[in-house]
Amino acid sequence: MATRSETSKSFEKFRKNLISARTARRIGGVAIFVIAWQLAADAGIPGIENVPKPSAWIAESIDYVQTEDYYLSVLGSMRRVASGYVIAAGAGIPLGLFMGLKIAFKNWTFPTFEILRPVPPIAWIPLAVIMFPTVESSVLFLIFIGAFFPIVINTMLGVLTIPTYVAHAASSLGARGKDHFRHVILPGVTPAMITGLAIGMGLTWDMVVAAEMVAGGHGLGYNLWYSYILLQYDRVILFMVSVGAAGYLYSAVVRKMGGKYVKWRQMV
Amino acid sequence: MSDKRTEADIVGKKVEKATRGRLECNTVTKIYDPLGVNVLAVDSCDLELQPGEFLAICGPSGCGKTTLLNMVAGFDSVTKGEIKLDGKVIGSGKIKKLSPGPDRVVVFQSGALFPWKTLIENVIFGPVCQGILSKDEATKKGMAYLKLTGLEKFADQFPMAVSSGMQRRTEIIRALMTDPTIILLDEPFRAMDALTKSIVHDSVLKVWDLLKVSIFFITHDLDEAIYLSDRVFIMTTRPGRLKASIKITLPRPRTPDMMASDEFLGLKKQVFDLVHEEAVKAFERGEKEMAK
Amino acid sequence: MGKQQQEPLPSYLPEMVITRLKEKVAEAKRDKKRNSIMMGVSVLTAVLAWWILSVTITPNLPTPAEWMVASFFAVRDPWYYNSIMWSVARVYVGFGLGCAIGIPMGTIMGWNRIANDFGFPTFELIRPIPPVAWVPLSIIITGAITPAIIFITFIGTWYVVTLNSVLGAESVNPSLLRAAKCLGAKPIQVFRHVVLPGALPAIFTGMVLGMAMSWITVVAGEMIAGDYGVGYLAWQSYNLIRYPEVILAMLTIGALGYASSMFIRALSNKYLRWRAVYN
Amino acid sequence: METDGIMSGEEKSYSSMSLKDVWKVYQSFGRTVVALKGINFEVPKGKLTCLVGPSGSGKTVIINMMAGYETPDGGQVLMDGKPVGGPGPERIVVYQETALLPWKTLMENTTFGPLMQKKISKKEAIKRAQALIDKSGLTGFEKKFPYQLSGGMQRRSELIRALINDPKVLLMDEPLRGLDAMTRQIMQDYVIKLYEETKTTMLFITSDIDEAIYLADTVYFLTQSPGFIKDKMEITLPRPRTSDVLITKEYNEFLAKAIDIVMAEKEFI
Repeated sequence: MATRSETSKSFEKFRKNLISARTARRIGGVAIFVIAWQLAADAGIPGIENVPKPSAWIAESIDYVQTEDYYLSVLGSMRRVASGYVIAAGAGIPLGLFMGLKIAFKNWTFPTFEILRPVPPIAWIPLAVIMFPTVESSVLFLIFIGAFFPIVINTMLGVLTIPTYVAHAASSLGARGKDHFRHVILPGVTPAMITGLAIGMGLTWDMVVAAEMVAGGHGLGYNLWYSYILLQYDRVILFMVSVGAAGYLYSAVVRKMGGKYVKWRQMV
Repeated sequence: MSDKRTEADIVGKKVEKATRGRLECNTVTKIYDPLGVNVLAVDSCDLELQPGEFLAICGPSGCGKTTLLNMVAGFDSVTKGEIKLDGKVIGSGKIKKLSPGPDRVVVFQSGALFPWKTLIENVIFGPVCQGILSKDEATKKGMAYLKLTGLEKFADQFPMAVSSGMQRRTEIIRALMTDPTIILLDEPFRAMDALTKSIVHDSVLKVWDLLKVSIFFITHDLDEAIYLSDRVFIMTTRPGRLKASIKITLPRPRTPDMMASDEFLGLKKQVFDLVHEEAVKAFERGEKEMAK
Repeated sequence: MGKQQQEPLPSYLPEMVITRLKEKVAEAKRDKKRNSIMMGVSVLTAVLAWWILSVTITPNLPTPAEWMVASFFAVRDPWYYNSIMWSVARVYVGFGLGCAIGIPMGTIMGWNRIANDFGFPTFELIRPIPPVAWVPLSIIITGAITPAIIFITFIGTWYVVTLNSVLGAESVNPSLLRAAKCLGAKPIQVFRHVVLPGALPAIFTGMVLGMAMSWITVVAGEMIAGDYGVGYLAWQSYNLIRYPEVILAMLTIGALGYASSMFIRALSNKYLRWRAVYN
Repeated sequence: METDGIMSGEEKSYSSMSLKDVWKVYQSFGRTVVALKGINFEVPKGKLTCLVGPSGSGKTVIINMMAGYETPDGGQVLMDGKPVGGPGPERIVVYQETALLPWKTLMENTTFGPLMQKKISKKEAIKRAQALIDKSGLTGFEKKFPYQLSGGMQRRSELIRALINDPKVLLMDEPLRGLDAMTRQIMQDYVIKLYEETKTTMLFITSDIDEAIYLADTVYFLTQSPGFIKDKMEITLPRPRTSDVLITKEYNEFLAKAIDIVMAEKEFI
């Protein structure tokens, strides 16, 4: 019989350096990317030479980040996305549930919905600016459109994909009407609804950047375009990274809140 | 295939006496180390499989049968002890590099046909990949095997478009096409209804009788183990130790109605008593483990 | 259910069952009729809502009638088709590059652990940045408008296709990999015969999403910095106060997006025929 | 296994069910598929009846009609002589796939029936549920979600979820399929003990012949589609049944007879 300590010690060492090897490679990968960026900028490759070098970019960005101007633009975009998203969820989830539950309602609303859905949300920008008086309201509407369609379609599909034998079992145990909705439909639809909310959140950040770039006013998208006009290229990259970070933060929040409601699902 | 040769000619003449496929496991041990708590999965198993023998391993779920099979197949490394196939060491404490090979092919529990290849493309995959047969030679041989088990009509169908019984027979043929010295069956007939199971059993027996290839077969189902094999090994619950082996004296070739004969019943009683107490022990331990 | 000729009913069916079947067929017909009426009603209500909106709350929104008339002429103008050609060209070049680089990169990263370690963290760092945010940087890098728009379309597709290829390659059933090794397949053969086809369904999902994303990025690029294309047409019509053309351009973009994803779905049906299930 | 949890107070009144000349025909894309061709069989009161047939022979359609989810195209489904209405707690189905509500814990699933029918208070329902849970060896799992339970445990929780409502008839559609042979053997004993103590009327559908003979008083054989009852077998094995009956001569004669009946369908697989 192999002595326990002898085999497990060697395996312990094997396991520890296996993990460190992987993290080393990961950090290496990112380091290579940054160094390549630095070298390319120095070497004067046609496209890259006027892109700021990482070293210069970090120095420049650190002090700009403390300025109030940057802080306001981040806050502005985040507030817009939050309010537009909440309205889209508030309107989208009930509509999706109704379309899933009531066939007549689905036949009445789904055709129009399906005609408008393929229109990329960005294509709504000119119409939004026409229809809404202020810049703020049109940007809000665009964020609403970005999140609205994924939330409605996923919630509706969520209702239709509840397994029939689970619904049958509940009805034969005596669940009717309101109980059936609260104990079978609502919990059953939650995972698909959360997927819809997550996809919607991803699209809202595309929308806010595009809308602010085109319709403008203030916010990350606007400053992103404006710094390009003023040839402040390191600010361009800074705003790009900030949009990415803010988007990532919001998606993480949606995923976290969602995760609470689907503890019953096997973490696949 | 217009020529009138019987499938046996194409497949190669009926093998009278098997010459290869001797599997030896001496004190084979496997220790897993998930999260630092090392678990003894297989505890010094000694086993010998004669060339051309049909050997079954029975035991409760989680007793290490699959781990033993994985070690023989080369998917898992051996912690201690040695596994030899026809004298060549294929697994031991010293060998760290895992090398599954065409000499010992596995037929998996949940089925492992390539869904995107038709049945015939699946069957010729082995020889063509190793380059031992050209594409059309392999196709001719493959069709002969498919005909042997009544599947030639479905050769151009995709696996998902045929019944589970047909999928399983194709997978066994795919294993045979690489002329393995031993075939490892990992509970291949699980969750099959009685009728499909009996048909697949007949195909396995017919092909085994024709080629005399050694078969190492692990299963939960006692009737199946006794009906198909020459010897049945019983494994204890974790850590898996080979508890006993029973020689199956039923005459060959085997027919379904033998399952109602007295001899079969006697063998079943022996195996049943050995396995049942292990099963109940495993069941209780399983429940308690889940309760933590 | 298309107009198939009705097979004769098996002779041994008793009378009662045949009448019940006839009832069921009649009921199905009635349902189909009611649904199509509902669809008509749905489109009508939408147009009505549009008309009320344009008359009351948002006066500068053209009424459906105005829109119909203006579109009738706009569709004749060759500039309209010219813009479509530009946008379609940009989308398919960007999309093509995105797939050509994304699919192999993703599948290799999904299959080989070392490649995954090197490539994936960097990919994950960049991925949250919305493709539209790349517009200014892409103009800086490429210098001109059209290459910039193609570059951001490439980024839009590349993100989604690479991610789905990684997920696809990782989700291949391990038994299949073991079975292939058992049958003597060398690593290259395992990649070509098992990993790639196994990842194909996820890759096609990525391509459908990538196509939708590339239309979003092309329209955004054309609106922000463009000189040709449907996105530019929509924004330009707004600037020239030709509001009906704005709606026409919008619906055209929708139709082009829909047609492209149909094309990708048709492609996937051809390659994924093996997924048809038993009986 | 004492029975206070199930036989609570008043005497249980079970009922019989029967199918009289039942037809079910499906039409898709112009093709007519006869799923059930004039089915006649009885589920007598207080007896355990088995229905055996290869997969895809319309067994699930029969269960759905008896539970009230589908209506027959011809003939009648009767309970105590009266035609059957929509789904209800007097005829509960235990499905092949677990139909436990995935988002509710074991306790919430078990008390779901009584709470929905609002017959007894929540406290009383939890008390009865706890008794059933303890008796089926699931103590300590009350707060677990279905995905955290093993196959055998999920089946037992479905059975007690059905039994807490004191159903008049228990319909089971291949409930033990997919379990490994060992757990299946132990679950078969559990079903037999359950039946022999409560004498609930039960219909047990399976594709396994040896399981049907081991469990049933009568076994009906259904053919491949178009499905009709080809044969019937009265199982006269002694009650209470234990696993050593599996090795007796009499059991294996039934088995051999059943294999011939089923083997006649060979060319369909």
